[in-house]
Amino acid sequence: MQQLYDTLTQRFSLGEFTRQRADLAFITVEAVRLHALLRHLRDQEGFTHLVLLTAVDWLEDGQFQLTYLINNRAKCQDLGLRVMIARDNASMESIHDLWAAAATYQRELREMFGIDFPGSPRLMDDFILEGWNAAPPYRRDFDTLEYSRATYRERPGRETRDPAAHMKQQLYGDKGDV
Amino acid sequence: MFELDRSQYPQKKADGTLDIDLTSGKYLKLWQGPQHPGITGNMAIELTVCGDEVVDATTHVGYLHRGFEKLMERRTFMQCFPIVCRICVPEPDFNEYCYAAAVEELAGLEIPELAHWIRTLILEMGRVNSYLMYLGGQAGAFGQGVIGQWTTYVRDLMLDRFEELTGARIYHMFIIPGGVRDNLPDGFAGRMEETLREIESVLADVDRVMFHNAVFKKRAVGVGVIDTAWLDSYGITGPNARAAGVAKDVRKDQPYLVYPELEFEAVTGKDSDIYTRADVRRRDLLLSLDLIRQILSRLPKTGAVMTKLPNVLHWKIPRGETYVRGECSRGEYGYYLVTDGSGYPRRVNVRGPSYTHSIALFERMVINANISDVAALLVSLHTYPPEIER
Amino acid sequence: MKEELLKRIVKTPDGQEIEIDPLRDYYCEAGPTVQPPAYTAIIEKLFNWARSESLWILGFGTGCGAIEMRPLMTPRFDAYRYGIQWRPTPRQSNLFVISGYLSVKTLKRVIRSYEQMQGPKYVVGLGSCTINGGMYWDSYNTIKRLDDYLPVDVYIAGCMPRPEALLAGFEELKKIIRAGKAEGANQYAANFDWYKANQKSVIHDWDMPDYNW
Amino acid sequence: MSISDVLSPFTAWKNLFRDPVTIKDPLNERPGAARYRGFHKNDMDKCIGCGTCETICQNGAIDMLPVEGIPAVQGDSGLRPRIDYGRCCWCALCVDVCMTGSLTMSNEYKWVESDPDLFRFTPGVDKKYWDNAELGYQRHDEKHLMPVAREEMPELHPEARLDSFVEIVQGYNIEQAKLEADRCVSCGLCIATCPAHMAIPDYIKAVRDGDYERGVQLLYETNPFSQVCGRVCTHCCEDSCAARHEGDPIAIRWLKRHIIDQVPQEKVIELIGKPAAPTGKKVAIIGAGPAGLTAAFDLARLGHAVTVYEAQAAGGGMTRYGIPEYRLPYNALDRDIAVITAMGVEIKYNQRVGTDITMQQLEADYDAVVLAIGLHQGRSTRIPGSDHPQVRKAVDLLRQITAGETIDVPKSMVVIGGGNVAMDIARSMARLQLQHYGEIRVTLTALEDKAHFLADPVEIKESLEEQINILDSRGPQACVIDDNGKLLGLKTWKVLSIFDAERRFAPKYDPADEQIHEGEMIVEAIGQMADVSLLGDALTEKLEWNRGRIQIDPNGRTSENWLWSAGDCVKGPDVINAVADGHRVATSIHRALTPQEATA
Repeated sequence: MQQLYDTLTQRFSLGEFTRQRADLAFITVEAVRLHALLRHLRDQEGFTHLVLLTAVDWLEDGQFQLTYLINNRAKCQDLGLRVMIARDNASMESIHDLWAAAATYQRELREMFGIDFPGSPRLMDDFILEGWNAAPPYRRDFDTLEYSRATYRERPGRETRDPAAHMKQQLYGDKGDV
Repeated sequence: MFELDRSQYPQKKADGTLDIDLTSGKYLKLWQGPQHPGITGNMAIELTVCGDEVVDATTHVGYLHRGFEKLMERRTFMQCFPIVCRICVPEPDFNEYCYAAAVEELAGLEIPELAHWIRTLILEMGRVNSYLMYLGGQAGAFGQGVIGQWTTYVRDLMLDRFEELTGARIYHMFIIPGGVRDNLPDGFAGRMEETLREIESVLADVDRVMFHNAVFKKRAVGVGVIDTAWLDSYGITGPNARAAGVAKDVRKDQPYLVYPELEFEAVTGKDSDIYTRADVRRRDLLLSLDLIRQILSRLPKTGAVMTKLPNVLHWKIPRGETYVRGECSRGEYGYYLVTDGSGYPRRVNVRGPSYTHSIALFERMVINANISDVAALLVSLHTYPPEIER
Repeated sequence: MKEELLKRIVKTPDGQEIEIDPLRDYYCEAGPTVQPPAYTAIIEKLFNWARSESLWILGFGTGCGAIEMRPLMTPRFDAYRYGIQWRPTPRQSNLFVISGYLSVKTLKRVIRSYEQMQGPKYVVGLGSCTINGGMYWDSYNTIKRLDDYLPVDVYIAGCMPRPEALLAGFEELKKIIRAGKAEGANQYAANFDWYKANQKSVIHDWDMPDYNW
Repeated sequence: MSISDVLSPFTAWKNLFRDPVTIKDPLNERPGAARYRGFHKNDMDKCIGCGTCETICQNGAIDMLPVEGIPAVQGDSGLRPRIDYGRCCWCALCVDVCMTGSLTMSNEYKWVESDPDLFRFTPGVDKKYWDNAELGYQRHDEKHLMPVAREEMPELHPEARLDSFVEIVQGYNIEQAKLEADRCVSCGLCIATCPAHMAIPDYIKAVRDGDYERGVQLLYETNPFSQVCGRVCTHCCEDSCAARHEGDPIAIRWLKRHIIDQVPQEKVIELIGKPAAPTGKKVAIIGAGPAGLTAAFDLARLGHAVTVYEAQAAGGGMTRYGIPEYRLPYNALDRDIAVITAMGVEIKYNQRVGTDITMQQLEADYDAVVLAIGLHQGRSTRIPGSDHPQVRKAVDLLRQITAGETIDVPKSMVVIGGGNVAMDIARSMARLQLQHYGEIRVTLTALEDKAHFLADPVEIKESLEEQINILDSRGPQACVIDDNGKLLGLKTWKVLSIFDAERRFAPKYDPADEQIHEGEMIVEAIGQMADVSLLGDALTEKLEWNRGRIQIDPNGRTSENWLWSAGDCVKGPDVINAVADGHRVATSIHRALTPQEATA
């Protein structure tokens, strides 16, 4: 994989390289260079299979990480391309022209993370959710428990006690000045 | 089957969209699902038909969305383990394996040898179950209800084996990060052998009644052909790719667990139609039976099944990311796990093979198909909705 | 709301232009009504016996639990001998098995299917998810209490319940029906507004008539 | 396609002649498999209500609730898990994580109800038909979701430590401490058992997180003697630890020491912060032991002016003068005391109340007085010959060793007693013997048998390693003195029983089994009492007494409203109890000295 990285760096300006396993590595790429790099990898380096496309929300850094995982079956290699994009008004170039299946991933990212992929087919159609009116649910700042509590009633009558607090109350709680 | 070349129909407008005027009265919108016998699981296909020919199709998913990837972000690494199997009902074990393997890789855990063998055994047992379900469904899509009656029966025998091994029928929750929960019970191999024989005898019947059946051949041969050129573009994996003649099998390509030690060849076909896909799966099922026998005859009899874990209540995993894949009955199943040094996964992404098969590929394939073939086409891709929407 | 559900002008084949409001025109506006029992107790008992021995389940696998239906439909467990069978359409069914969690998107379809079933009709909730949210208790997309949205006759514990447990549940349902206590359809009719309000509080894009009969 | 494709399907007809595969009675014929994860069971005798099952449950299915008839006691919260089957997913993580193995699963799986609110139950309390099911899921003995063995504590080998008073226990390094802290499940059962109710799970979490400054703050909230307690606490908390049921308890004491070892003293003082503004009230404390200094620390932090009167030349009380240096180095103790004096506490050393200053004076000069004089007077066996000058009290000898006084080290000696003090003096003298004569000849006789020794098991183990000859079940009968008045040794009889039927102390001996243990010196280590002569006759007369101890109310106040008493002298010997007592009287004094708001 290191060899591949060395070859690629001669043609592309690449970021950090992380070797995870003998057959899996991750490379950080700038958003503007991604499309050309993917095309090169697909057409020249044999990475013909788009395994997945997904996002990671680094809320603290104000960034989304898009991960494009591609596979070279002949060489049994997996390469993950990491693209960091700004979290506000997140937008990224679509790759549905390279892999038709990518359109589905991009639809999902639009719906679940709120990342725009201009030009991607049927991007704005409902994919998984229906009538959703809150923040995109996979964003880190969307609290699913809070939303669930506010939206769906639960059965009443549940209560619990903390063992330490219960023992304090039962055994030695503040009895005041006797 | 159409007598004319229909591939140019419906025509496209200049902007690439289909030239379909719904108000013209020539077309009809038809929903297949979610409540429909001709659908796998709980999903829907929105068909636009002209006569009985499909001219446009949209797959609707999300009926089973529970937000696993979100829920896992607020569960500790051990707490995630019981929920992942719910992502796929007919073959839940792949979730358990991929998740456990990803966690172990990032946490730097080595699991005992015996656990590798038992994991492989479980995965192959799950594959058998999944294929048996499929065979029933594929035959059922053509109205052959009896195949489903037989295969569901033998699948249930396999569920009995699952139950005695794992303690549950459907959601086994057995492949735990760190190993597996237990060793094989006494006499398991013998009972498994009986089950395997029963399955083989039913498969022989299935071969005669389903695969050597004029009706089935008439309906399935030459229908729903997947072009090899589509494989990469649509991300096609598993039997769908192998039926097109490409020996894409993660068990061979990037062997995991104990597959390097087992003797087998990837099963392929060449015609890439419904019939070939069914046949590839049938032969892959026979292969799985053989693999189970190999595993049971070769696995270590004793030894630890779990490695020593840190206290799982405070288990933290250093920052990292990885992708772990396996070959499930439907294709490449994978988990992309990102950790950030805390006690919770930063992000988990589940790559189910149905994701590409039942949306991009299916919507492409079903154009110009006959309405009565839609169910069979969908089944022949062996898709399963919850792994699409998670 | 989907385009095809909006009010619009349509040209008929004979050239006439008519206005169509799909949500009003395609459905009957009347709500459900409470059906009184038969005049005499003995006939009602006979009816209930007949109802209890012909549980026809709607073939709608709403969640995981649906997978344990297949063994019941096939020779090993053979639920048909108990008078239980599966039907492909709501019109032919009187038992709706909610097989586990319900996402909001499915809940909408479930309500439609349920309302299309003929009374008297029954609902069985499978597993933890239908009781109190189950393992999806903190999910943003699944309801927690099925009885907020549909009248439920019987719950079966498990995740998921095995076929044997399902059979036990169906046997229990039969007892309830024979005792004349399976009044779900009437309960739904009597508290229709309450159910509707609950349903609408979670289904944000309500693009269907209130009663889908 | 061929003609065979038309005919072949007809082979299915053969099934007409086959036996049906249908299960005749699926409702009754199908028990769950032997490891089936069915409905829960809970063994009420084993369950300790630690709530770890609740913690691990990702479904929020488990509530911990009190159950009638199961009171909260030390080591058992009295709570029991109630499971909501509207949440459960039968993953059995609760069974796997259960600290006692009480929670299991039966192989039963049928439960149908019309009322969804009924699917909640407390296994083991609410009777269910599966309570007696034999089959079902149970955790493997070796399969734990957390390490069960304690991190080993590095200690000096017997050879390396025997000839000196260097501290034996080395303390964990950071990595070891993290591993040990990782084992804690944070149930908090220990808090109730700790007399000072220290925030144990929280400070263990601080070790896990490596946040030692937070750890120090947590320690000082409840205990200003972390150096001392981190070394010599009786650690009764560890007896309540949930981890002890299926493994070793967490080394709570060593973790406490680890925290305080990591933070320099100046930083500790900075972390605690400055005391409150002066209140103008004055408090005198008699005795600079753990109880007195804890009270002093608390009161000083509240802004009161505190003066401590100490008869000895250094502070610490029994922790300095009773505990040998190899268990508690003096510099550790000095660090604790320095933090306390940094809070503005004034300690007057070598000031013996009753001699140098009278109680009457204290009463007149101060707003409140605390009596925390400890137990410094050894009890005597009163056996024949025990008045011989070579028959010594353990506490006196230990004090002399600490004070650095020269001791006439005997070549052989006998210790009477089986408690920690007996071990301390035996081991201290053994060290001196080795230094003086190059060999150890110490015999220790105890009334109890080995299984019921009062001393800490570790003490016994280490004593044996240090070549102390420990004899159990020996009752002292007489000190053998020859005609010249020279002490020869101790005569003992075999003990048959110590207590009578009413559990009263009434030892029975077997005179036939008599032994004489050689010794030039006999040391009595059978208990201590308080020296209350300092009170003076008038005050002694005025105070109320209870079985030889000053009568106090639950807050430590005596019958005289200006006088409180705390620590060993009223509660018996134990450091952590003394600390707890110090807090109690400080709170009470503060309330008494602070003008009360109009009571609501």
